[in-house]
Amino acid sequence: MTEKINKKILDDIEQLSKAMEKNGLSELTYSEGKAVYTLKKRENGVFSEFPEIVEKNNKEIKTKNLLENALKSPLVGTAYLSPEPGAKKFVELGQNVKIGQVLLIIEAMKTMNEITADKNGIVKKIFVSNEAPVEFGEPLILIE
Amino acid sequence: MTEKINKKILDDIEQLSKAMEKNGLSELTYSEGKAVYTLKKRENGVFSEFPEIVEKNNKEIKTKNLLENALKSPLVGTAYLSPEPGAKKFVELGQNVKIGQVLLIIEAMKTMNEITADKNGIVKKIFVSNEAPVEFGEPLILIE
Amino acid sequence: MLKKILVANRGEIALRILRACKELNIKTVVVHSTADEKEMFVRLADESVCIGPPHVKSSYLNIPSIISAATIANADGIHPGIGMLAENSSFAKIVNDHGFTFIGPKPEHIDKMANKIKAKALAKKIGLPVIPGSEKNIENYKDAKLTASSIGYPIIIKSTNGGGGRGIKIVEEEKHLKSNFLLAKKEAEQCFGNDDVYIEKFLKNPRHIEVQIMGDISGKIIHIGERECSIQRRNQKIIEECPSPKLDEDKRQKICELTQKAMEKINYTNVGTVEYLYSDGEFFFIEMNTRLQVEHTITEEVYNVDIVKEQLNVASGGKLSIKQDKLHKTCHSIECRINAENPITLFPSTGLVKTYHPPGGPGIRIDSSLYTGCNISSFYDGLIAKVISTGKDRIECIMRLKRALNEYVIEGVQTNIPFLKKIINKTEFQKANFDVNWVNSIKD
Amino acid sequence: MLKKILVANRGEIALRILRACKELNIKTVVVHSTADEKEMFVRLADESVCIGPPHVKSSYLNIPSIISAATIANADGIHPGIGMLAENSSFAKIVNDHGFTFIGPKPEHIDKMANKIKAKALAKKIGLPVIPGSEKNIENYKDAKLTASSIGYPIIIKSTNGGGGRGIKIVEEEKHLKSNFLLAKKEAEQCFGNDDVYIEKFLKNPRHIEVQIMGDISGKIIHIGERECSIQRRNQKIIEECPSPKLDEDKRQKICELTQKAMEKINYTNVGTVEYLYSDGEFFFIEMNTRLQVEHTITEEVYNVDIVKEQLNVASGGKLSIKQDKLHKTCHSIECRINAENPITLFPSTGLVKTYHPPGGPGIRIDSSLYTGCNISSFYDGLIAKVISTGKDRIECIMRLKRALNEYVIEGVQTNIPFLKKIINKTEFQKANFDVNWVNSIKD
Repeated sequence: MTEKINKKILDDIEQLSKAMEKNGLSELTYSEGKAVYTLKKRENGVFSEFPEIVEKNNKEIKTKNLLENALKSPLVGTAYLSPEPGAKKFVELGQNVKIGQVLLIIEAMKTMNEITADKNGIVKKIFVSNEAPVEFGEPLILIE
Repeated sequence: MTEKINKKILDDIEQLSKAMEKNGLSELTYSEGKAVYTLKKRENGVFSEFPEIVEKNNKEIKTKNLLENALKSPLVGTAYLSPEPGAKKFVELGQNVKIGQVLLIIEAMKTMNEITADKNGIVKKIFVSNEAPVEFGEPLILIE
Repeated sequence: MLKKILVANRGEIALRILRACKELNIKTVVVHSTADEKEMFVRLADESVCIGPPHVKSSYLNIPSIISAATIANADGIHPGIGMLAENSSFAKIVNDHGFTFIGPKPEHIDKMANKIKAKALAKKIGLPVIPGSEKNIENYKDAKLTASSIGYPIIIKSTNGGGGRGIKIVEEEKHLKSNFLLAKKEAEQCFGNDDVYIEKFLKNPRHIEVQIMGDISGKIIHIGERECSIQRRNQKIIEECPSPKLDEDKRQKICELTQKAMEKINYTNVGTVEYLYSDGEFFFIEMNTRLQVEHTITEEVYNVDIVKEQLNVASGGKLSIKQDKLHKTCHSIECRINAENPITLFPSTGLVKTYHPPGGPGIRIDSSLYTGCNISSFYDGLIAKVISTGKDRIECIMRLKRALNEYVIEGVQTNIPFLKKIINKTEFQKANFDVNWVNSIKD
Repeated sequence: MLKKILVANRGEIALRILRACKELNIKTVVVHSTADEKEMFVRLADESVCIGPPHVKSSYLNIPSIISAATIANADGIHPGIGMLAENSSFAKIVNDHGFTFIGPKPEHIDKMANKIKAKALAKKIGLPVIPGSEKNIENYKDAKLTASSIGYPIIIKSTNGGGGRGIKIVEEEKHLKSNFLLAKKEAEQCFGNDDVYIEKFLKNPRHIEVQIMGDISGKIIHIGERECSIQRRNQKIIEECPSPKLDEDKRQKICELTQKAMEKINYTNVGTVEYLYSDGEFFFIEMNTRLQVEHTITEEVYNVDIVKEQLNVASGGKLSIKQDKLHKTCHSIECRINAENPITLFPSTGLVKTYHPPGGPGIRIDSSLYTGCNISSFYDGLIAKVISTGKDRIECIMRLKRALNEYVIEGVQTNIPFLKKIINKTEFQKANFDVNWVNSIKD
């Protein structure tokens, strides 16, 4: 046995495993060139029929699919996309933004908190709608 | 197998095993070139620390190891290896027996039930001792 | 007190008995079939003896094997549980004859109550109200006609040796009597190997109310209130409650005391339940169960007693530790029976329980032998759990039951939980406006 | 009645509150940290809001986040649970100021009882017996000496702002006073950032007895009996019982009524517990907990009340639904706290719960947020389950507790169950012959 279990192989396993999760697979075989992977997941059953759980799982998947590098909400509150009702939105899809530029406001305990861009780029996606409640860690805006 | 199970291989196994844990896999096969790894994780948890269970498991293993083709007890009761106290045993280890020959008696509800050989052969093992309680399905005698 | 008892049963009721024994420092032995070796009751017993293959005839109903197991395990008593051999008077007799204590009533009481006509005659003799009827087998149509007109229509024709709702014919008018009478005899013959039938007044929409009885060998008898079990599906009780939401204190007191006095007359011992139909303010004796009942739990909650421990006490020769004048209702309790079944077709659902998570919190008692990873076998009864909800009043009890059923997680097999939830959400249930036929009449 | 409440807590107590809400048809919102998103209380709530990262400071103690969550979820009340923000009077005030109902006592009562010297002075004023002591901070050794000789040795020096047994010095004789006094001040400074200390008479082997109080906004106050919590390990209660096995009816009645009258004087509302040390037949006020307590469960069992539902009722402005003269002890109840910890070293044990199987059967209530596959995080308290055993008397209660602890299966993390079993098997426990120091003195 000469090959080394390197980081790439472990990463492959992790990625395949995530793909299984995403697609609800219990078993997966993958081969490419000389490499062959076979993965099996435990028949889990923990609360899968629980209505609440199903909901959470959907949410989880949703959250995961929403690209990891979106700007996340640093606090709980109500999101406002414009400075005041009827006014122009802070940013629009496709718009160029710069670090520090205000993207939206989150109101918490009657205080307006400005959420600013953490990098330069183009607004690729806005995940929240105006006046929507947001949780801690919820994706707000994707800038690329 | 000519290669020596060297430290590297053990390390590989450990790494793959950790990857399984991390990704919640119950089984993993990985091969590349000549090397083939197949790992399976024990179905975890269910009452393994329960004292009663450990006991049952031991019993189970014992029963399984006791060769499958031993003559099993057809009823619950007390085993007697001789026709009456102090008398000669019905059969001894190494003895030749014929179909229908009495091997022992099992007393149930004050009735003596003769247990007879189901095949011709040599008594290879006697699993029960005199006056011992026997359960249904418990191995009694091995004839080969 | 008994020192070591054998439990000749399985599932949740075996577990219930083991729990009582552990709380009394009585050692326990269970017998089990090869299919049950990993069951919870086997795991929690001090000792276990495998007595046969899965079929009950070869294991749980196999009297010689059970007696042998008790002998080799050195038990001094045998508890028959519920079902299986619990109402088999020969078994009770054999147990006693072999020097073990049968934890239940005397064989003669079991025997007398097993035959419906004998039981009814005895009930009448000891002062219990019975349904007007033939009091003996009806041999021919002529007698049937005479009996029917003397008690008045509608009438019901029943198999003397039957049960479970089979072989039953309801006749509304004389013109349908002949055909039904002949059919009933034929069905009785087919179902029970005996064409004996009898006739009774038919009660249209009665409720099912039963009285819990306990007696010791000194002749002391107490009642522990009543239960209502009108929520039945295809003649099977599925929801029971204590006290009955229908009875007032006066009616309750009257039927309980009447039953208690009747049992004194026959010197009844250990536990028993006298079952009545209740219609238009009147009670009519149906039968007596000479054993512990599935729904004993709700009486335990409401009256703050442990019926199984008391059973062990009186079987050991002890005097009743419960005094009639110390027994008071402290709350309201409802039991739901969880069955492993398709909630629509009612077909049994068997297999591996992948996830098991029972509800908890205040007022919730769970009697179940399930655990994550256990197997539900097709060989046995589908009753896998009992949810017992107790509250200060009926409303709290129902609300609690609702939240408990919502918390219950059983994955891998189907259960009747959705059906139970449907029932308790109905206005009729909440207003206690039901009878024994109500569940079968629910359309949606 | 409140329509939708936010539970600002986690674990078993959040679950307890959710259950009460479900039984009252109150909608529920929970807030949780990112570490808790798969917790049972999140699964069973109607809605959940993630409010921050795992550390309590950034999530469960983050007042603006909790208020925001209540706002976006449209809740009308906030229940603080136990611990976390439950005894933070500013939180209570902020909740009220933002137009939500704080489900607990008035902020001023929380505030008054938070400071030990203020609380003691108030207790004395409203007629509660207090331990003889300095009644104010002791600034220097001279005052310490005077105070100590006036109340008599042994004495105890305590940090005014402290808790949890830290910074406490016991002095048997005057010659050890100076060194201990200086040390106590130094430790108080280190532990609590403030060197205020005070002096009290030291009670050698007292028992811990506490009285449960409830009040509504009309000024009506009731007591719901007492609990004994003398079984403590390193100042943490681990086993509590109701009623106290030590008190006779007369003593019980007296302390309960005294407490009830005292609370009337200050117009106390919602729930509270007044804690006493009990020594040589006398009670001495220690402190008042202005919130629900972990061990409220045993009072619920014995008096057949639902304290959390009653809390919701009075917080909604309702009158107490429980009447003092309708409250009677119906049984005996003991609670064991199950902690995830190494039973010897008491270090927290965290990780995946591989198998979880709670005990069931008669008289057993389990309040726990565990389930098979859940994770025990190192960020939070180690209390993972409460086993509440109820029996007709103390003996039945203990035997039942024993069998329940034997049935309990928690695999994957270590728990104190072996230690709890050891305690309840001791003669001293069974004979109720213990005090607050007994557990720490057990050698084997």
